[in-house]
Amino acid sequence: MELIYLDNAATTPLSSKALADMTPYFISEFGNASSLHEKGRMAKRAVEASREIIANSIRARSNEIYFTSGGTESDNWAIRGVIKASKNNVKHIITSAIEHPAVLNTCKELEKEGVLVTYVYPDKNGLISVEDIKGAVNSNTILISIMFANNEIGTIQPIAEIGSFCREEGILFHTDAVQAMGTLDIDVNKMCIDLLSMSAHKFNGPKGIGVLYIKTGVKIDKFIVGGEQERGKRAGTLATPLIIGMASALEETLSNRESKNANMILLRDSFISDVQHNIPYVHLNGDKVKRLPNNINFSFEFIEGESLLLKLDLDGVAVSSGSACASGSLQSSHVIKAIGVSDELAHSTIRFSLGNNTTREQMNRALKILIKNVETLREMSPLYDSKKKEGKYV
Amino acid sequence: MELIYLDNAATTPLSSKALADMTPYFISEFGNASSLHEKGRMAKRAVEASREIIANSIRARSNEIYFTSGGTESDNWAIRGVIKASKNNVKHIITSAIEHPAVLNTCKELEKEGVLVTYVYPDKNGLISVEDIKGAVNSNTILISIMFANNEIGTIQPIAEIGSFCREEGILFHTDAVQAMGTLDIDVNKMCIDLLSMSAHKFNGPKGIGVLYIKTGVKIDKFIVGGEQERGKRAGTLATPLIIGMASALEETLSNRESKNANMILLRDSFISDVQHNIPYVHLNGDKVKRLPNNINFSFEFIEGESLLLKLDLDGVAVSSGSACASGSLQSSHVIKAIGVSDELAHSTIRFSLGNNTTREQMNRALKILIKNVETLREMSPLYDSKKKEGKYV
Amino acid sequence: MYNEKVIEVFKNPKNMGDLEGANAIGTVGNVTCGDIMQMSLIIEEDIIKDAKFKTFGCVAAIAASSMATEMIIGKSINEAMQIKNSDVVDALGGLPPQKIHCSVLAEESIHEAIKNYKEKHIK
Amino acid sequence: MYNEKVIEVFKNPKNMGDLEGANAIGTVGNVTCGDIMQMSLIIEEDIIKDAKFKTFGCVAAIAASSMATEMIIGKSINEAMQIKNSDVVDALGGLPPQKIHCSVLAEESIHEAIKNYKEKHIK
Ligand SMILES: Cc1ncc(COP(=O)(O)O)c(C=O)c1O
Ligand SMILES: Cc1ncc(COP(=O)(O)O)c(C=O)c1O
Repeated sequence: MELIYLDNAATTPLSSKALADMTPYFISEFGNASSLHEKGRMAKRAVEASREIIANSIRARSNEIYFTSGGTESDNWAIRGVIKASKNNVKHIITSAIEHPAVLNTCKELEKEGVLVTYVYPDKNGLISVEDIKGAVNSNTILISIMFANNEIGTIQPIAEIGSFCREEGILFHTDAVQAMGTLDIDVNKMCIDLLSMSAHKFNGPKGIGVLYIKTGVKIDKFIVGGEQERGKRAGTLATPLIIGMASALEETLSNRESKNANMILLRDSFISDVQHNIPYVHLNGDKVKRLPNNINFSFEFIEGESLLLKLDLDGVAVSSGSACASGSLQSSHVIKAIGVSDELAHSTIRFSLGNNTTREQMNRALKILIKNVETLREMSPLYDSKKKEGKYV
Repeated sequence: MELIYLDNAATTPLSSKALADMTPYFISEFGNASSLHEKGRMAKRAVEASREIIANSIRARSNEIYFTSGGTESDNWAIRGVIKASKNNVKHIITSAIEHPAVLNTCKELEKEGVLVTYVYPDKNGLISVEDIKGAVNSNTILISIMFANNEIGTIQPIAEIGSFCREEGILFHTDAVQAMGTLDIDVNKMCIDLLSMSAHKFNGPKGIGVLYIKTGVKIDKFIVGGEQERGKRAGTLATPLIIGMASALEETLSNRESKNANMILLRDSFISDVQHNIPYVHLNGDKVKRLPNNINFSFEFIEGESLLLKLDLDGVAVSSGSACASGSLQSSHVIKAIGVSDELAHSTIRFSLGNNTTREQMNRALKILIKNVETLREMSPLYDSKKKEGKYV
Repeated sequence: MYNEKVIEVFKNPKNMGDLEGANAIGTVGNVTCGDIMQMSLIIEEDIIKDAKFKTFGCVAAIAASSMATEMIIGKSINEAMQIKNSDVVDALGGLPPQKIHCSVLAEESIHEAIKNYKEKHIK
Repeated sequence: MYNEKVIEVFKNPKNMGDLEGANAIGTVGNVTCGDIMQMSLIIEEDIIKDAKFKTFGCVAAIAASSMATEMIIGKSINEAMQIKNSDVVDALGGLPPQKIHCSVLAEESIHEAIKNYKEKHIK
């Protein structure tokens, strides 16, 4: 039975072109990009070519691109680095309640160290209002960090508006674009973005490599110190093959972005309406329109998400409940709770995230498997029982 | 002309077995190890099997192994994490003057933040004396960080003695074993090591992955925060293929460690004596006996190291001057200066670092090429000129 | 995270559903935590003749419910009262630390059902 | 870090060595910084007829020395005095920022040699 992988927001398979591009750099062109000899210079040239591809993809300059170990490090560095570099006595950050834990937990750590943080809440569709951000600003606000698009419910935020507000106010603006890279159009200049995080494995690049874009002139402290790599800003031997794989995958993804997006949106929207027509007591989470092309997120009443996830998995459909990162914890998703979903429903949430190669046939099969398993688990659920006794479900 | 690569202390080619072991995890078994579905659990199992191999190699337990992005991050985390976790008012670290910049620059950052640091100096062979460390301890000493073996001059430190002293005193002991892993025998229990850094690309593993060993019970703060990966201690999606490659390379390297070491020591020592017999005005840096099997480090009077490096490179021999990390800076090596070499000679230093597959034939060719280029550059040097006029050189 | 035994039990849970003629019902847990377990028993002369469960909950909760019913059928209520959550965990070959509380729910639902029985029958 | 032009000049430096009959010698730099540059010239009627260098230094220092000798041969000493370090950098197609000082040494060594000549000959 062929696996239907609908967990592309958690991670994606490496592009085979990217792997082919990386492969020579593992064994034959393995030099350290900091080495002065030809083996090293070869690696360096490949790194710089990759840096340029990545810079172009967000209309940045090459020397504004810093390689990190992934989205999490980029988020940690962006926020901690800006706060540490600031000379203010009182330091205030504005972020949202639905950020990835990489942002939220960095903010929470900083709160322990005396930094003030405002967590702006989204509306019921997961949208952050620019007015709410404006309302939270005070004279100590140094940094605003709002994700480009949410990893759980796919809601896309008004980044350009937040950016231009920040620029006017002279406040630094960081956006976690880990989920947006590859599908959404990003222009750091037009959108007035000062810092941007990305992670290669979310767009068919390798795991273990990411980027922090830092606009020229932004004052930010180092996070990982040591050697002089990355113009003295991020130490550690460069992972040349991963960098090359990241650029290669990004280039490939962007090459036919529009048509891939159109296809995913089509599949996404028909799956959503199919679920709504075939399964009672379901709730779509996130905004219908301002939504990542590949994101579908439903709460299924009377069912606990993890059980549904495992049932689907046993039938060959890979999905996620909450976010993969939060898995292993007992708490229901902070994102789902922040958009006002009840505790009960929050536990009943499943994310389906499409990939570039997801087909209609796969989505149709996934739908059938979903319907069957929702039914099975509801039969098992004492909550569904009481609902039936109330005579509300026919 | 086949390249003679004698810069294995900077980085090594990936083992082809490791690449073969990694490959399936890029495209087919690409799951996120945090995902609950089978694709994720598959990745998780592979990660845990790798963790066990790595743990065994230093006689640690699996749950004491934390994956990082490399040696630099491990060093940063170890030192910063222990300092941050300490409740002491005054915090004191003891380290050596010849640590890698990943350790030294972390200590320098911490000094700015009010932490006290003592930098113990080595003797002229690069050996740190346990007595000196004992002498530097005071009631506020929280952490002692001494590298297992030096990356530039190869000197191996008395780790077991320092460890047992630390254990007696109740001081935490960190060792940067980045250069030692793969060649030296490491037993974290016998040697009383609390924290140990490694980096895969130094032992024919992939770049972009490392480990911090943290002994059970050691109080250490998180460094990169976010999701719940690595038992909540190090956030970020695990780079499964890199982890597998790291374990595979380590296993391979350790499988016939003794015989490979014996071979490297033979080649090392005959190269050293050949150089000393064939080239006047040379100085071996580092200890003759307590030395990494693969390290050779010479200062060549009257010649600047970078020029010699490039000359050798043009003739197909890849070496390093100072450390690759320091390259791009004008300063001569802090290690060479710390062992009391004059500024002039410090600029004249070249490191030859052998690999598992280095052959005698390669070393012989390298010697010839070295002799020729030392001669050429000396002819170019006004310093050599004056020496000749003084009639000291025949 | 789960071992194969747990997955197996989850995949093919035993004794799931409503129990016709049940004379002892215990329901524990709450929706906020995401787990509700309902245990229905038929007890005759202090012996548990049959048991069925219904559970809203995670994989561990469902597996623990199923395992618990299997462990108590045929036992006296006194014996059933002796069953600890750790016995359920052991029977499942272990549970992840953060899922141990599911086995506690299984223990509690048995206690709750037996209490319910005693309240009704042993006065 | 170095461009191909720099590497090429370093590989085959022009005018390296001692200059028989030199009547102008300038030496600049110091061993602490790791660069010493010695410029020897034959000056006739204020024209630089020949020039040779000797350098203890990095790739950039050697390439800059070689390039500088090529740039001054045939020039008057006044013209040679006009040559800026940036001209040497340009002729080399650029140098890494931290190596610019090597081109400064080249400029200085020319100035030093001409000064030496003037001291001896133009009194
Ligand atoms: C929005 C967002 N930010 C950050 C991250 C962290 O990225 P990584 O796991 O590559 O560190 C993720 C994915 O896990 C994400 O979805
Ligand atoms: C002794 C030592 N420590 C730390 C490092 C840093 O390792 P990495 O470059 O993998 O971060 C290196 C190598 O560069 C090293 O030789």
